[in-house]
Amino acid sequence: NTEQKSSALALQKLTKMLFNVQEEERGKLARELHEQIGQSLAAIKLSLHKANRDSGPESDITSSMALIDTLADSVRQLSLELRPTALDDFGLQTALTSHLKQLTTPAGPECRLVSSGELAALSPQTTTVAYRIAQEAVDNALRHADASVIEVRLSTSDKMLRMDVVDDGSGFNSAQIDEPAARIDHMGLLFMRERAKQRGGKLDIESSKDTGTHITAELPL
Amino acid sequence: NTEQKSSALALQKLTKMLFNVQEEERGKLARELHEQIGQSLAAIKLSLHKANRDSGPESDITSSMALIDTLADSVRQLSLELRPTALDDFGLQTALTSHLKQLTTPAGPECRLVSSGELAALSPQTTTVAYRIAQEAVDNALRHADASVIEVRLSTSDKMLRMDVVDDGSGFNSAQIDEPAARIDHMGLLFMRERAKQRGGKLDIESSKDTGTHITAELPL
Amino acid sequence: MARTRLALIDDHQIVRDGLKALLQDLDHCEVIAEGGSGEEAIRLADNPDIQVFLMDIAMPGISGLDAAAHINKSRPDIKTIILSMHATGEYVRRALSCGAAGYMLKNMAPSELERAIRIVAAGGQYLSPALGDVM
Ligand SMILES: Nc1ncnc2c1ncn2[C@@H]1O[C@H](COP(=O)(O)OP(=O)(O)OP(=O)(O)O)[C@@H](O)[C@H]1O
Ligand SMILES: Nc1ncnc2c1ncn2[C@@H]1O[C@H](COP(=O)(O)OP(=O)(O)OP(=O)(O)O)[C@@H](O)[C@H]1O
Ligand SMILES: [K+]
Ligand SMILES: [Mg+2]
Ligand SMILES: [Mg+2]
Ligand SMILES: [Mg+2]
Repeated sequence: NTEQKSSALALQKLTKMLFNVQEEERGKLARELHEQIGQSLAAIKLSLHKANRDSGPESDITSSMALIDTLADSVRQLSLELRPTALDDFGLQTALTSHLKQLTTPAGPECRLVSSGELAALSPQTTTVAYRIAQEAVDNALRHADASVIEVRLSTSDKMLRMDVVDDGSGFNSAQIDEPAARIDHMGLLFMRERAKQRGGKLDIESSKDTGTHITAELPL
Repeated sequence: NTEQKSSALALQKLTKMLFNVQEEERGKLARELHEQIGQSLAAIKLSLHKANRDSGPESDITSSMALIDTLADSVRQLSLELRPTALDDFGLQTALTSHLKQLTTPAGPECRLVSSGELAALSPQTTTVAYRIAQEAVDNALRHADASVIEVRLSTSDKMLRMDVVDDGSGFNSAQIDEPAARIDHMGLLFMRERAKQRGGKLDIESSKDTGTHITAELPL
Repeated sequence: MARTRLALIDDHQIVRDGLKALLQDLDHCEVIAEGGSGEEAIRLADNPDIQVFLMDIAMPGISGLDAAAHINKSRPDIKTIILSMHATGEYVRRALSCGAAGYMLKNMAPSELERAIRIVAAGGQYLSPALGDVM
């Protein structure tokens, strides 16, 4: 039947997008490692050569150390963007709290996390899926909504994690999401929904000009 | 109909695998950056501190430089594994040649590339897809075939790139490939075929105990 | 004055070597043992001569934090300084709740290392000034 056919087609598109995203990500990272980090190391080495030749004036060594600090910062940032180690070490709440803190700037909207009571323990799968959904939803709100507040809310019941990502921004027509035709450069919402589905959960999107956007994910613990 | 249903199911599984692979890859890299590279930088800094304190004896600076060289090597290796820049800068043949050269060890099988005549220009998409297919096929031959030679053959006709990956190893029952049930930890062949399909090409696998494995990919230029 | 006797735990040999080289120059302390895992740290804690552990967090197997908690119970007299790549409050809090007496970043200056060892050996607590804004 046509519904199955079109869902197979949508999935076909999705896997294609996933391959492309993966390839792009790998390429970007490979360049960054090779060029950014590689170049920095070369620069550090040069300044040490100089220190060595001039039988080690302190200033050259000191400037090499400053270069190393800068490089270490960008390596840390790169690592964080890929996958925060806090996610494995301390779980969803901690990882989201630091992520939101990092995104809050004086000029931009306030990004905050609100947890209702003590959360039940989450599986590693749900931890990852929830983090990725929140990350994309908040990224969207920051980029598209012109909001003044972006709030992520977490609560758990007996068997489910519920996560809401709410902004008070400009909203959008969420009916478009299910039209894969127009979605070559807009994969965030699609991936979000697919991740929730594959974890055996679901994702709802409500959006309007007056109230902003409200995304609700429900995932088994 | 059932065929569509099962193909939708297989695709569903595939996207799940892709999400998992992506997440694992990100996690591994994030840790590697944070731990390996971060630690090395910390160590370099320590040794420079020492050089500075002792008003820079040459040996400390020299050993810092040696540490930087080692680190630069592992950054380069990491970048290469993600996506060889040669692929964008010099194309499929060059990237495959270095890849195969790197894989050839005195103890292992010989890995080599054979091109029939001048190759037509390849699109970036086909370059990537062909590289990934060859990479996986050669990896399989190295890991599973116990072969003495692994050969990648390239040729182009009017509109197509043809790539063969041939080994003289132990072969396997390639009929199993289409059974997604048993394929949780074995995704290579599945991804290979999916990549070819999504590029509008196709992939054939022939394998037997007597002749080893022969994989043929045909992709539009 | 008697020297403070240290054990150095980090899964990266190069970090250990770097630290050892620095510590060699300090008069008030000496490294008398080293190891590359939380398990080794716990085993080393049987050594009655050890007074202070310099302990990495991320190691294969038992983490430095768990090892610190373990040692804090079995040998409350031993002081542990956590050496970390993480300048985030959560890690610091966790370290303190595991009974660590000190927390410092791996890119610290040697003078900091010197102070930290002095302070915890005298029974005090040391948190790297670089952490000021995360706590
Ligand atoms: N919180 C939001 N507020 C306002 N508009 C939004 C919000 N979230 C999504 N949108 C709209 O929906 C579109 C689709 O979002 P989606 O995340 O799928 O793609 P994208 O953000 O444009 O690109 P990508 O996520 O692939 O980088 C956006 O381009 C934007 O117009
Ligand atoms: N060239 C080959 N020679 C012998 N056996 C092979 C060869 N290629 C594949 N196989 C067999 O087919 C199986 C499936 O291969 P596939 O690449 O899909 O998975 P894998 O290599 O086991 O795992 P993965 O690729 O996900 O790391 C292998 O486990 C192996 O038994
Ligand atoms: K000493
Ligand atoms: Mg988006
Ligand atoms: Mg394989
Ligand atoms: Mg470590």
